[in-house]
Amino acid sequence: MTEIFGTFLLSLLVITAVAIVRTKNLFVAVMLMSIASLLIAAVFFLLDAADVALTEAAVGAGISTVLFLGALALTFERERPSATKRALPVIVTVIAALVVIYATFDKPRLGDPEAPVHRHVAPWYLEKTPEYVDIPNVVTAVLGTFRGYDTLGEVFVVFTAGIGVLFLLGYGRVTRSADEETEINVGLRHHLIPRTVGRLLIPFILLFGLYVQFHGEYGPGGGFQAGAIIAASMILYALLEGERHALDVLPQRLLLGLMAGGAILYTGVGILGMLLGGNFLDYSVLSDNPVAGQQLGIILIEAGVGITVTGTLLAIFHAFAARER
Amino acid sequence: MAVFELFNYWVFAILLMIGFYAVIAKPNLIKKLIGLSLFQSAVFLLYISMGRVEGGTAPIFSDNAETALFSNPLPQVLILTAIVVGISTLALGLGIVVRIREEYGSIEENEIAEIDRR
Amino acid sequence: MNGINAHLPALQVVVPMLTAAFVVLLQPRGLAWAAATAASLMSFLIAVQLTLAVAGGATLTYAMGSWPAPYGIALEIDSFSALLLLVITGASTLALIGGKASLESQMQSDRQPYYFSAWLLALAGLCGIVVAGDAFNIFVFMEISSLASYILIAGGPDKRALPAVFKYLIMGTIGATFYLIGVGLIYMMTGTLNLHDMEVLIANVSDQRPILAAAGFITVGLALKAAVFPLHVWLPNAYTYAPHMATAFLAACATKVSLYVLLRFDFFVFQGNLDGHAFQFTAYLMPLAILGIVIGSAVALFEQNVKRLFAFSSVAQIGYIMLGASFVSILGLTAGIVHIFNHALAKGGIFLALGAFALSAKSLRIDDIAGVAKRMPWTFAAFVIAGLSLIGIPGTAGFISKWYLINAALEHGSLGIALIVVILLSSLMAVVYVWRVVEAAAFGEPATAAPIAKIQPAAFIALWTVAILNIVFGLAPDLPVSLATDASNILLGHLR
Amino acid sequence: MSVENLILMALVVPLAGALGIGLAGRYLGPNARETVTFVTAGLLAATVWQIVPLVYNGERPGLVLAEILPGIEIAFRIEPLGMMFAALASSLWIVNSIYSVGYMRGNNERNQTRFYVMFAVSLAAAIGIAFAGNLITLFLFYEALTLATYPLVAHKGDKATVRSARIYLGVLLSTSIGLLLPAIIWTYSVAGTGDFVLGGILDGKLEGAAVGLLLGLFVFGIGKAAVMPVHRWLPAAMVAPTPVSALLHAVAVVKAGVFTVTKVIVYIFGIDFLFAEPSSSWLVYAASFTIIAASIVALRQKNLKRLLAYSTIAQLSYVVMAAAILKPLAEIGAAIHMLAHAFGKITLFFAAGAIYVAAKKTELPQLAGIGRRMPITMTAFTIGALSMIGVPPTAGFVSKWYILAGAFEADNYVALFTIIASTVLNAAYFLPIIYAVWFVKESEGGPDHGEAPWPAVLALSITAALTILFFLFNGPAIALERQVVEALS
Repeated sequence: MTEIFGTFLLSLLVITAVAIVRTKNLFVAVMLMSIASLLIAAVFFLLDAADVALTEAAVGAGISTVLFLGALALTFERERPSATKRALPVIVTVIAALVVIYATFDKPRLGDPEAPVHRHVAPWYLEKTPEYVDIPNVVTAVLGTFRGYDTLGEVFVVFTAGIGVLFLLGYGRVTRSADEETEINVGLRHHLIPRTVGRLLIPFILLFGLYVQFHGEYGPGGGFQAGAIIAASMILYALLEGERHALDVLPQRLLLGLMAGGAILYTGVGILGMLLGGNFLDYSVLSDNPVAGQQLGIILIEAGVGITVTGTLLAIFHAFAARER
Repeated sequence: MAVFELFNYWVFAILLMIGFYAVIAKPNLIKKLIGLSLFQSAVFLLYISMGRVEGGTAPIFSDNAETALFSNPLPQVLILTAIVVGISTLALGLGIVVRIREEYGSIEENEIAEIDRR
Repeated sequence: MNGINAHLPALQVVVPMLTAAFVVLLQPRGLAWAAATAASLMSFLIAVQLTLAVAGGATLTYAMGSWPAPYGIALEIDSFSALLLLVITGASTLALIGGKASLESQMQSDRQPYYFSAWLLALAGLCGIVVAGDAFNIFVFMEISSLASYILIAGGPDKRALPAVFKYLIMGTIGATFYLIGVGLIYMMTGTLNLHDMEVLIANVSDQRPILAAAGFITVGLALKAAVFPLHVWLPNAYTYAPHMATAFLAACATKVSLYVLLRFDFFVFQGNLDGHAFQFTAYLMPLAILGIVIGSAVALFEQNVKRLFAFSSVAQIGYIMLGASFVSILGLTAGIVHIFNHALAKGGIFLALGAFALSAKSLRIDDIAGVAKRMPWTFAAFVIAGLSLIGIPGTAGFISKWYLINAALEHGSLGIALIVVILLSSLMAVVYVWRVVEAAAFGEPATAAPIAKIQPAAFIALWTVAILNIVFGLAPDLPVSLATDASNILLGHLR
Repeated sequence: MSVENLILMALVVPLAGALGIGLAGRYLGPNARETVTFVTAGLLAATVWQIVPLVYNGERPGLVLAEILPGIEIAFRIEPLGMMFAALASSLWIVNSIYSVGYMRGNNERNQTRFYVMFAVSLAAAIGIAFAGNLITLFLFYEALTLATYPLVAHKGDKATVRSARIYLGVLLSTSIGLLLPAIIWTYSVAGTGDFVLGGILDGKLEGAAVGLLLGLFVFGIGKAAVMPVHRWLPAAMVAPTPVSALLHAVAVVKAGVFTVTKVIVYIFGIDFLFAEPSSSWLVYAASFTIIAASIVALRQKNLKRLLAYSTIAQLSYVVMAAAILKPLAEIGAAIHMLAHAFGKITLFFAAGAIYVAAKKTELPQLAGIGRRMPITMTAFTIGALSMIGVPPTAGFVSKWYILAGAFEADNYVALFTIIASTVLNAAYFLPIIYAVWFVKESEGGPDHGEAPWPAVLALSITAALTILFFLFNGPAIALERQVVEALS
């Protein structure tokens, strides 16, 4: 049953993708992109990848849509019709397609438990997680400690992007005075229904974010998802109340501090491991009991991830939103 | 049935190509970034598909089913990272597009090249 | 001290990365620069220590989080990585010291903390790629370094930097994604991400088609990032419109790190295991290398913008490295790897000097730098030394690579003779394009009254350090040559 | 002082001198600068001459400075050819410095400090070439010499000069990178070494047409020897100030070229090996052709310095031809001709420069009757010209004698014919000048002038005297060079 549903979703996905490429209206394309992300998230969920599905939904359908819209607001909504030559792209694409199809014939069947992927490293993770880390979510264990160095790198990728957007677009200079009735200042304050519903929603979203943050060891979730969700709630607040208010609550300096602070926290935990006699990012030395140390370490670094992601996404959002066209 | 067995990989190939085509054939910079996102999503699909184990569940231990068959956690971890990398690249790319719009008044590749030639 | 030494592989990456996070918080911009320079210098010292530790062919491994290798992420440092680390950290440090004055003239001061933070992230990313022993980890750090490099280039004062960097971003992301696809395919067939593990397990894969496709994706993806001809189109504009100090840094090491990954992947994982792959490696890459050499040099002959001129020269020089590697022999690989080092010295010196020239010229078009030698004789002299090294005049570092390259070609009979002709031809073209700049700078009459500026003492020191190193490593090239020989032995050792 | 230190001194002194000249020129003024030049030149000559007796007594002192790559060293070994070249260049530098002072001040040239600095650097490079113990070391200094002389050639800095300098650098660099470097690498890969060994290192390693090909790569790769068709740089170099043309383009640079060719023939190939290998016989023809062709071109020149340049091209090929005869007497002749031609040609250039300083005249027709106004200069010029033709009692006669003797020994009639024909041609272009200078009446309305400044006159008198003296006292030099061939048999 799930196979058929999955096939259906994937077919929808392909159709959506074609529509995305064909439409000339960028706004439509962005919206379709958001739908495509949701479809992918659903497929991921069907493929037993709950964490990834949650992330894709929050990041792909949520944050990236917001960013696209922010950018569209500062640029143009429609693509210009153009008479570019299509021959080369088509040829290149076809060649790449042939390579992929050539490779596919030998791929192990989908879901084959005997496939090499499942026989080398993966069983070790499943087997050793209870012993070394003792948390239910193996994905979090792999992410947080076995491959914690990748995750550290990832935090710095996010941080780099934040630095980059701030460098390019500045702090989002809110130049007009606070009294002026511009969209940046007032947001949707004069629209009753969105405002009421939104205000009601924000605490729940925040709460959900915190849940995802701290429940990551037990169920799907963790710093990235939580960061994205918390950032989403603040973005909603900014949309409702206007940029200025949002910035009053979380000023840019603070966001910058969050960006750097989370990354520093994560690296700091790693260095602490080093100082206490382990290798970099070795959490087992953090406590007398290695397993407790691992758990403590994962909580700390997940917090670091969440802080940086929240700070960076908000900083990026403000950089786009507060920029005047 | 072979169709179902490899369908995910074929969708991966198709999505990859659609995204790739948009990146290299579309002159609109935002469209290029949309294409790039699709292109990356295809790769996510590849990884997650290979991590799937038939009859398995998400790799989260629960109290009652210690012996359950789990899907492979590693590709999921990798893709979590890759998704975040993707959004980071996207954010930076959009930032650049906004700056290009401010400097050139256009986000069409050919028009920008035209302005530069002057 | 022994305790710290054991952690050096991790610190190589962590020091610049952590400093990057602190640097954005340092608003007084002088402090940001100072912190960045200090961190970069420290990375350099770590690289020196690591080089001493692996000299003679040893390999250092470091288990991140103390998890054993195929399960956790391992760092791995051998002579090849050490050479790259020296180049990266050295280039970064000297560019930071030498480029500060030129950056002040190219960027508002309130943006600089971000810039230096991005600089350190690029440094950390590049180091991270080099020390990584895990295919996916390489991807993560490749993205850090790429995103940071985009920022470094986008900081250029000319608006053309923006489309240039956008093109780089698109092509770089495609390259990285191709790499990711390739890694995914290998992972699918072997179940591991560790490079050594892959090498062992891939031999057991009966059907080679996904592996072959993976080899294709990885090679093309990395070649895109390394600007191997004809995938170099992003490079000239990106280098031209970046701030001068960033050009000096990136031109010295950025593309080479991708080449490093390409070689490492290919020799560690593919060549020993795929039938006929060594032959294909030669058959595909050698023509591209030659085309890159010839066309890159030829375009440089006619280029009017000096930075673009040397950017195209970089395309040619990448061709040299590829050519050396495509011989798949000790001498050839040594030539290529030594050239990674020597070209960094030559090109880094040239771009540092150009950055100084820019202070005293209206622009870096060839007509505008006329007579700059009279205003900045010492800078000019250093530029000439670096230029001679680029050409490959004996007594300079560039000569050593040419010597090895020609010797490697001689092993190949009549094909070798033809290759030597190509190498010499492009050296002659290098004479012409370097001398166009030299002549304009030395004997041209400035069209308009150019601003008179003196080179800053720091820039002077950095520039002359590079110039002198160009000569030192031309006369006593023991360090790069022995590292490169060890490196090629290591690479070829995987062919069995 | 140990001989190793002397070798090092000979390299370091001019470089340190260059630094000193630069500093003195910047902070102390022209007099101090020129004093430093003289001190440096004197010190260098003193150093070099201290080594001469050792080499004369059969020692072959050497020194390994650094090992660049395994088997590839920066090493020096002094043998008679190089000793002579070094002694010649360093001694004439003193004379040339005297002349330079007169010329540069007399002409109010710009950038004089750069001129003296680069001159000293060029000398260091020339000494390095002379003492080089293997091909790589030689190549290193060969390129250094090219680059160091470039600013001297481009000294004037105007468009035409820069264009000529571009030809100069272009020809020399492209031949050396495009031909000489592959030849060197080929040699190393075949013989495993590039050391200069008496009797050669290629015997048995290479045979047939490859020998001729390698010889060709060497001869045309050494552009400084100006064998046609790679001679174009030499006339182009005449845009330089005359002291440069005199010392560098009559002595140091061009002699470095033919010196290298001779050294390659004697110490890399070995003359017996080459003589037995018919594919190398083309070199005599190429050199002969260059001699005749350059002499004919010289006949048609109207500009004095260009005429001298073409004469130099012809005379250089004398050395190449003599070396290519591959007989002991001819090799001695080749070595001696380097000396003899140096004395004569530097005198001629000094005279040409003196004429320019005193009268601003450069073209041949303007020279009628100038002998009355500048008797000392023109006497020296006459002596130089006679030496070029090979008339006794001048130095040119001695070397021609040996080359002829060698040609007889080898039964090489091409060489014999060439020598006779070129003597006639030399006479045909020098004698009319001498006649016009002394016996034709000066045209009306020319500037009223006397001799050039005294340092210039002093310098050219010295070299003219040397040209004559060498005819009388050439014994030691010949004895020194005889060692090269005697050790062979």
